[in-house]
Amino acid sequence: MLQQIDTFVGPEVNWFALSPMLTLLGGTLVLMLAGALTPPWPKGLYAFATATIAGAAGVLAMVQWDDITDDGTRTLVAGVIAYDTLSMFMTITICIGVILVAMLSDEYLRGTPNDGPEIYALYLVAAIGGIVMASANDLIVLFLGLETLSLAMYVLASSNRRSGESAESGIKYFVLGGFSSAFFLYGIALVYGATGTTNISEMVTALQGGVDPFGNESLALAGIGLLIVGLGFKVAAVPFHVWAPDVYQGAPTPITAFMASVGKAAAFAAMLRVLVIALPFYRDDWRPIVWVLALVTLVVGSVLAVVQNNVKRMLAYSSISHAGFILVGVEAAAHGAGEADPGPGMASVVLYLILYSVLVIGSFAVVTVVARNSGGDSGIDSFKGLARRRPVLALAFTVFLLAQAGVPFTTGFIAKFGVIQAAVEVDSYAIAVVAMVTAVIAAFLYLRIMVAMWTSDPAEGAEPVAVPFSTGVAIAAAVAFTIVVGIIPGWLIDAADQVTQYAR
Amino acid sequence: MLAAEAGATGPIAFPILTALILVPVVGALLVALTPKSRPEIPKVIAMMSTVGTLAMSIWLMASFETGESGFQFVSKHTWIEPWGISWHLGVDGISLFLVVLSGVLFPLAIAGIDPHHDEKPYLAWLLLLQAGVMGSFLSLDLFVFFIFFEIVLVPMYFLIAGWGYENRVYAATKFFLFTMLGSAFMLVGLIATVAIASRDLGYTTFDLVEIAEGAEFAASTGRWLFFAFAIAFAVKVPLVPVHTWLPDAHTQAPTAGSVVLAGVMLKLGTYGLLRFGLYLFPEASFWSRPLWLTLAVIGIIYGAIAATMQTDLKRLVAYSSVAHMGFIVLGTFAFTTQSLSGSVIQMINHGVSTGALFLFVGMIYERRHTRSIAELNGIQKVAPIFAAGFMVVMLSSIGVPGLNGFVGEFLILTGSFLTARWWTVVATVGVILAALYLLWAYQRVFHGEPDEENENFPELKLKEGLVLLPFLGLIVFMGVYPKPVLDRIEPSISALITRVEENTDFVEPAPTIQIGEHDSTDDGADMEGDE
Amino acid sequence: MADLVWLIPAFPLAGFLLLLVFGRRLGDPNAGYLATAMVFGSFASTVLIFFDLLSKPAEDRDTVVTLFSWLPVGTFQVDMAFLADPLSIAMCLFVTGIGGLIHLFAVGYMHGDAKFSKFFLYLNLFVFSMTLLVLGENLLVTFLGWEGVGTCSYLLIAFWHSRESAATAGKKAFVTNRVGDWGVMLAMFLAFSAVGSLSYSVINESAETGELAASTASAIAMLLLLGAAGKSAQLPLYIWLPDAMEGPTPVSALIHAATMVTGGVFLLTRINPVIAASYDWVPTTIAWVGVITALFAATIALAQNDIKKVLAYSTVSQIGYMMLAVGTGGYVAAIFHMITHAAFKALMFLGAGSVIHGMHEEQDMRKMGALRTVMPITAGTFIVGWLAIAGVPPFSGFWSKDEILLFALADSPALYVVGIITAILTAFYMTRQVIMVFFGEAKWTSAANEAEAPEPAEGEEPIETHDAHGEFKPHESPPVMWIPLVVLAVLAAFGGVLNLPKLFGIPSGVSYELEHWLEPVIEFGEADITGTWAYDNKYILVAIAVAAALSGLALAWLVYTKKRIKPWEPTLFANGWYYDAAVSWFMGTPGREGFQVVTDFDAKVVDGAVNGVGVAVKEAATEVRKGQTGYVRQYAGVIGIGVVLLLGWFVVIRGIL
Amino acid sequence: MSDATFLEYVVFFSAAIMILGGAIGVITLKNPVHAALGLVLTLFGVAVQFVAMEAHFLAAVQVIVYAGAIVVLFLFVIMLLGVDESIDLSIEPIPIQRPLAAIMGLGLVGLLGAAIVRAEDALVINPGSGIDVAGETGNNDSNIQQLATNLYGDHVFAFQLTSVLLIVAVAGTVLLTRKWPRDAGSSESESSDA
Amino acid sequence: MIAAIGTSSYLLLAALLFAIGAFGLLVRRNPLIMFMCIELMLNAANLTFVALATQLGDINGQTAVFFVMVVAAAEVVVGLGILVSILRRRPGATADDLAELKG
Repeated sequence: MLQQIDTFVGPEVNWFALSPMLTLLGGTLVLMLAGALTPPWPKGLYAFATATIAGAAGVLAMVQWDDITDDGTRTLVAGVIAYDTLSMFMTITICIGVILVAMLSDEYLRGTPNDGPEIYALYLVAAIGGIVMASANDLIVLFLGLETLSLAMYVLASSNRRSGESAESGIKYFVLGGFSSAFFLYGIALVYGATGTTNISEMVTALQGGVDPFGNESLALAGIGLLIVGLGFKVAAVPFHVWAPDVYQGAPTPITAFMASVGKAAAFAAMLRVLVIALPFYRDDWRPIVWVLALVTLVVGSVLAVVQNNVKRMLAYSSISHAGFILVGVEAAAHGAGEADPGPGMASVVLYLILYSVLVIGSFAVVTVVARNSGGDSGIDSFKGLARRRPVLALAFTVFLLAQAGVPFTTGFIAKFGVIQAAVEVDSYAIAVVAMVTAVIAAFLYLRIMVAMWTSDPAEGAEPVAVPFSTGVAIAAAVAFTIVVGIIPGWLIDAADQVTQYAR
Repeated sequence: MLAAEAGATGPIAFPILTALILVPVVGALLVALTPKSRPEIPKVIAMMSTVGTLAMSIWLMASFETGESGFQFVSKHTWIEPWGISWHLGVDGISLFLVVLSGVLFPLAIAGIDPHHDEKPYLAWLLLLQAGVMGSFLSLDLFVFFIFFEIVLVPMYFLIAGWGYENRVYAATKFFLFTMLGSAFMLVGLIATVAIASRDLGYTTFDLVEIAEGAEFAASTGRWLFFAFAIAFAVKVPLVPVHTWLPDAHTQAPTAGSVVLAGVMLKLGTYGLLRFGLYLFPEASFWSRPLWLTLAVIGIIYGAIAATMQTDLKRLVAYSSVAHMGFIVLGTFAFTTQSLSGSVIQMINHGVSTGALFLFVGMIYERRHTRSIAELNGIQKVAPIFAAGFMVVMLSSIGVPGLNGFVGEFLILTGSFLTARWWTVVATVGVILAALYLLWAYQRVFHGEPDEENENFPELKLKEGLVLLPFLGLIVFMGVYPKPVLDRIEPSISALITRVEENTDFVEPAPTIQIGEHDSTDDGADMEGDE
Repeated sequence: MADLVWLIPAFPLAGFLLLLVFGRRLGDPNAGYLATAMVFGSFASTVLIFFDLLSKPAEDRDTVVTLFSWLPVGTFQVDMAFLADPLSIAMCLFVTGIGGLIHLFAVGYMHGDAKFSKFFLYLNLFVFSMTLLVLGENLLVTFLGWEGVGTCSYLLIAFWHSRESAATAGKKAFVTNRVGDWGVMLAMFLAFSAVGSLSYSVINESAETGELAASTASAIAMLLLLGAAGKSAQLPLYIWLPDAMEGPTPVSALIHAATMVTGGVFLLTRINPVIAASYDWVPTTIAWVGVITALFAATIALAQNDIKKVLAYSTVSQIGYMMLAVGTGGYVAAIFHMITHAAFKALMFLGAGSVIHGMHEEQDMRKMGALRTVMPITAGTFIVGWLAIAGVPPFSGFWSKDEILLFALADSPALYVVGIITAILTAFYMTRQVIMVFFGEAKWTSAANEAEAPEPAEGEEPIETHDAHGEFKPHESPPVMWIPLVVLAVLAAFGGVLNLPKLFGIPSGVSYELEHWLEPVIEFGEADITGTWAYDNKYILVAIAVAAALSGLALAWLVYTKKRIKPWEPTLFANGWYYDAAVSWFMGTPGREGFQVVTDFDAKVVDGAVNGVGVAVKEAATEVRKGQTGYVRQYAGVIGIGVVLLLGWFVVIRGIL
Repeated sequence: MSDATFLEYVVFFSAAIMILGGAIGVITLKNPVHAALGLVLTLFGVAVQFVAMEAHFLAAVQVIVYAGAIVVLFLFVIMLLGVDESIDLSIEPIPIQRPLAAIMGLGLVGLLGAAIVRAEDALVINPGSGIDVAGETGNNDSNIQQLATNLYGDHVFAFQLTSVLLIVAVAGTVLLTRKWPRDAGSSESESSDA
Repeated sequence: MIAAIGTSSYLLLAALLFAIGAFGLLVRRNPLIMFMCIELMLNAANLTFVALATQLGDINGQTAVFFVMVVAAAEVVVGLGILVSILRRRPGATADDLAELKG
């Protein structure tokens, strides 16, 4: 396999297929250079540019979606990138996330020294990392994508230098993130040792029939364990969730929204890649673990959320319990992993991801506005009487909360329904029931916030909340999406159902 | 078989059932969009929309095919194609009058009760609530039913929490979580039903009729699924011991909320038991009937006893609902034409009587700002007409023949006596207790000499009287001439029983001796006036 | 003609509706006259139908008139239908007739009452319901009337509802009756489950043809007996009737003496074939319930001082006689006594009303006396009633009571003995009453002072009703009140002719009229006592009966007029054997506590569990969140433990296997 | 031949001692500077092992990047911030932390060890295999060439991705070290480009 | 005849190093040293990679190590950046001092 340098030819690169990532990369560079060379742009332009770039990438992804549905899936650049519906679906999800987050960051950053292109550049580059995670067909590439995303997140989390909380969240996120990615890396190493490759396609062929080349699986098993640790950390699955509440609370709110949407989406996509796509032959080994993780995540997330008094922290815990729901979907996907008919598991997961991302960004957008109005305090008291001060905003938040609680006619219900359906289809009733019950517990939390908004009077001296334009647009868009898709979800479900034709 | 008839009826030109759901929604949106500057408009819109709904439901009843057991006015459109979910609506004798009842109660509740503050959202929520209940009664698709069954929680939650009394937040939250917990199991069961049915059918569908006709559930499976559904309905009914959300919700809810809650929403439970218990899982329902009968009887006695000792008038009425709903469940699981028809008609009657009772209690609260029985006395002396109205409603609730309450109770008990003799014997004791707690409360509130707080108790106002008139009219009419209602209910009921008989070894008992046949002929139309 | 039977209830119903709408406008006294007119209208139509039936041959003297189908569900078909047959028409005759008279009386009695029109509203509603009860073609229509009269009695007892005692009495009456209704309803369920219908024709026919199993028949009969005990104030459910005297006196006369309370007896007569078809112990039970009640109530009546209470207990006692008759198969005797009793008891109640009226709402007999001087008509008529109830020939009571005792003896001597004792007591306490009220020296002059300062309990009563002279003096009532008295007195005196026995050469043409009339209805159930020793020796019985009556009279005369013997009025009797007290205590103390326990259970245990879950979750959460210390190193530790657990699973559990 | 194996042993164990000793030093030495030096020791040990496994290029990079850049960076920061005051390791403020750490450490060793030992029979090194391509081609740069080919061949995408990673580093440090109220120098960013 | 050094020896060595690194992260309070511990863990991973690469005769493992080094570099840069930005404000802060966010 060794050839002379002069005769060396690199792998052919399908630039079109990589265009979403390239667009984002280009955007990043433009913003970086702009930051370095040009005088500050008029207000809002950075955000607008970011949104445009992300939008362009998303559109390209949609174009490629058709391309894929027409001439099938394939792998790119020496088989390290999967060019399939799953990656495109996640690309679109991530791009939507970036657009919305960019819109609500604009006002938030206004007036701070951070009101430059760097934050947006980091959004875009993090998005690249996420997309790479979602479409990686090689564990090393996946690891690099994960690091790209994580590093960007570390920085973003600690980007608000005026607040000690932001810094603290940054350092915590960094230390624990590094810790967990070390496990992840070691896991890759062990799996590599067991299968002789880091490439998912080769791995699967190597593991055909569940026997690894050395007739001894213990390395592979240990590796899988460590991989799950790394992934579990990224998706904030109990007991690897410990960082999430603190980081979510401490980080600047738009960043939190970014983590909860793009970060989670990418992480779960990676989880699907690694577990469902790469290791179907070990599914009987890792499925029970996912089951347990889902269980404890659901319970701990929802129960702990009940007793919080800071809305950001509440939403952090609730996002943990949502992660539990998605894990239920992963568990369902595990049953059919590698089969000709993999079942609705994966579809339900990606569906949940896109719906939840919009939801959570909307929620945090409201929190941004309200907290900003009350001097950065996102305690539940600052939401008291919001309905009196800004009825429409309160209504929007109510929609998001109800959706998170899984009330019909919202995307939240569709998402939960899909996951539960997937779980029931494969007869894992127990976890489905637990999920629904914990959803009820979590509902109490959303009710608490609603009560604060609707039935209690505003604290004296609370002036009407000012809703910045771009943020308002973002919220409106999120509400519209939540309700419209909640009522006519068919098309999206159809799309999600196609991700099971993944490339590897 | 039902499906065939549904097909025979076929979708009609004007999708009236969809309209029944959409009109309130549109109304709610319009109400929400009215400018603050015009505070009088919302109520007008609300009235227009509810009255329109009422008119449609009346028309529905009028053009309903009597003697037809299948679903009518069926409209079916694909909704969420990948999941096999379709917008499938239809009415039969069981749901028809519940729809009409929902149509009747809301305009009265809106016209009769003034929310005191924030009228706009209040009306919007009420209208959404109406859409929700309509949807639940009309839907023939498991998914559609579930979403409506679930969505009604939201408006009701906000009505209680926003316009309720001192403990409203606690009550609203309790109500929301309790019911949601119930439907959590139901959702899983529902999806499981579809999943298992799809293995028989070969395709995934949430269509109630197709599943009921096409799918065969193994006994054990069916029972599990049935219980998953039944938990949700038991909470909604509510059956002892999962009833404790009801007194709080009823007591704390604003009057309109209580009226709707008692009048319509509790029926979602009993209706669900009929539609998704007996119809969907006949075997399981029949197999588990001792449990339900026992719970029902416990509910009747227990609710009555608890009602007797309440010190809060509204709470008393709430507990009386527990008892009355117990009768309905008893009739449902006795599986005889009489008992089931009785249950259905009792749903209507309970809605009317208890709704009216809550209206009265609300008016008392408006006047005296207390619901405590101890603080009320001698009202009959100062407000005789008010008292008389209350008396009539109370007698109907006690179940005095000639008023509507009796019809349902008597049919239920008569029918249940055939198949559930000893349960019925105990249940009949509830009739005594009903008289006990209601008369005792009436005596304490209305009899005696009024003290100085009560001696200026205002007499019934004309507006209030006009709101109550329909209730009283229904109470008398349904008590004296329930035939038109029964005639429409019965075919669907017999079809239901036939279905149970087909799927179990149950055979509806016939009287041991048959002597002489009956001629209910020569209806002297002129003579009806004399009744 | 007979198919106009619906007119009978139609009149009072019309009256009810008219008064409902125009009552207040008509006011006092026109509303009263309207109501009275309506009742007499219905009486007139009854008479017409009566003669129509009379004109027909005995066997087809029954007409069913179906108005409309009431509760048609599958095999369960109940029509709103009336049955015009000898029994129902006979009942209707005296219900409407005597009812009308009482209405008339009430016009005067209620004069000046604030709620005059409402009173007649209720009265008309009552008559309507009563006619339904009587005319019902099936158990359910009867039950409709049955509950209707119950409700009206509730409304009328509590008519002066601002008086606490009245309100309580009303509630008590309703609830106690409900206990009986429980029996009636179960009887209906049983009947339906047995014969698939509630119509008397079907039920009775099945009983006559023997298709109705004796066990079922007995069950139905006993359950109906429970209902009858409630409605007709028999043991153990009589307790409501004495309290019912809280109502206006015309109500006591109409409902709680003449008509409603006889409903139970009527019902049992109506289904006499079922009783006949049931086991022997069933009628025996009925008889004993009746006779014991009769004796029991008579003893209590001995010691009452309230003029109305005495009459109330005597009513209970007399109805006991009727039950005795029913139990011994003397249905004719029962109806006969029902009619005569209706006459003389209504008479006496109205007389009492007149007295109370004249005494300005004074009911305590100890404050009366020598009233014959001031209210002669009342006194005269009352005395007729007294002789009738005491069973002095030739007054009506004598004949009917004698008939009953005859059947009693034919059935068992024990019953007869108790019956005779009761007869003596009856004569005794009635005489006592007459003496206390109308003879002896006038104690009311002293009672004047009380009347000047009326008790607050009667505060809302108009003290001066129609004449406004200052100083207190009992006075005779106006004609509108005494005319009915006279008419009733006539009936009470000569009612006996309805059913004269073949005795003392009474021409057989006029004897046993009522029995012949009722023949078609009760022939199956009626016991055939011809040939029994009692039947052959009627004379002896007559003699005994007369002796009993006279001895009772004499004894009372000695005690209360001549004062030869100290009055013997033990508190045990005065307090009604403490039966009522015991029941009330039980309801009030252990019963109520039991209810309270259940309610607390609901609040504490059931609801407590629900809230407990919530609390538990919060507690757990607060505990767990302590683990979230904020120390990044500890977080790392948690993750590390997670890693170890995962590796443990994969390497050890999965790997080693 | 046996000398060769003996030499292997010497190399392996001495390097192992360096690695572990350094590591122990990192986690025990109070003074961060000393800890950093311990880290250097470990890194060198690893480099030695790389050489022993004929990953020459990696060994070089290990020394240059790690020992050269990264550790220097650490020391630089230590100097910059003057966090050289030492923390007393004998006291542990968080109660169960040490036991926790012990459980985890031993657990890791035990379980990973178990996994490796169970895989051992499949993992006996067989001289001649491995990547000693020098023997095959006589080209001494073979390892580098091989690596390069692989890097720019199969892994070219990953290679490009590392540039994105570095962009993150740049952007991040720019952001983190921008002057807020009063803030000097974005020294880290420069060094990261190194 | 002594068996040559098996790959497993290298792996065990790496595992040990990895464990030490992890242990260190838990016991050290100085954030800088915690970073160093992470570096130790990454090196353990590298060692494993190379060992296995040699074992498998597959160059990919070594390439992976190359990437890991880049990642490590970037990580340290960012991490130190964050750390500097904190310690500027709070000199001498230990990991335990940064615990405002909890619960």
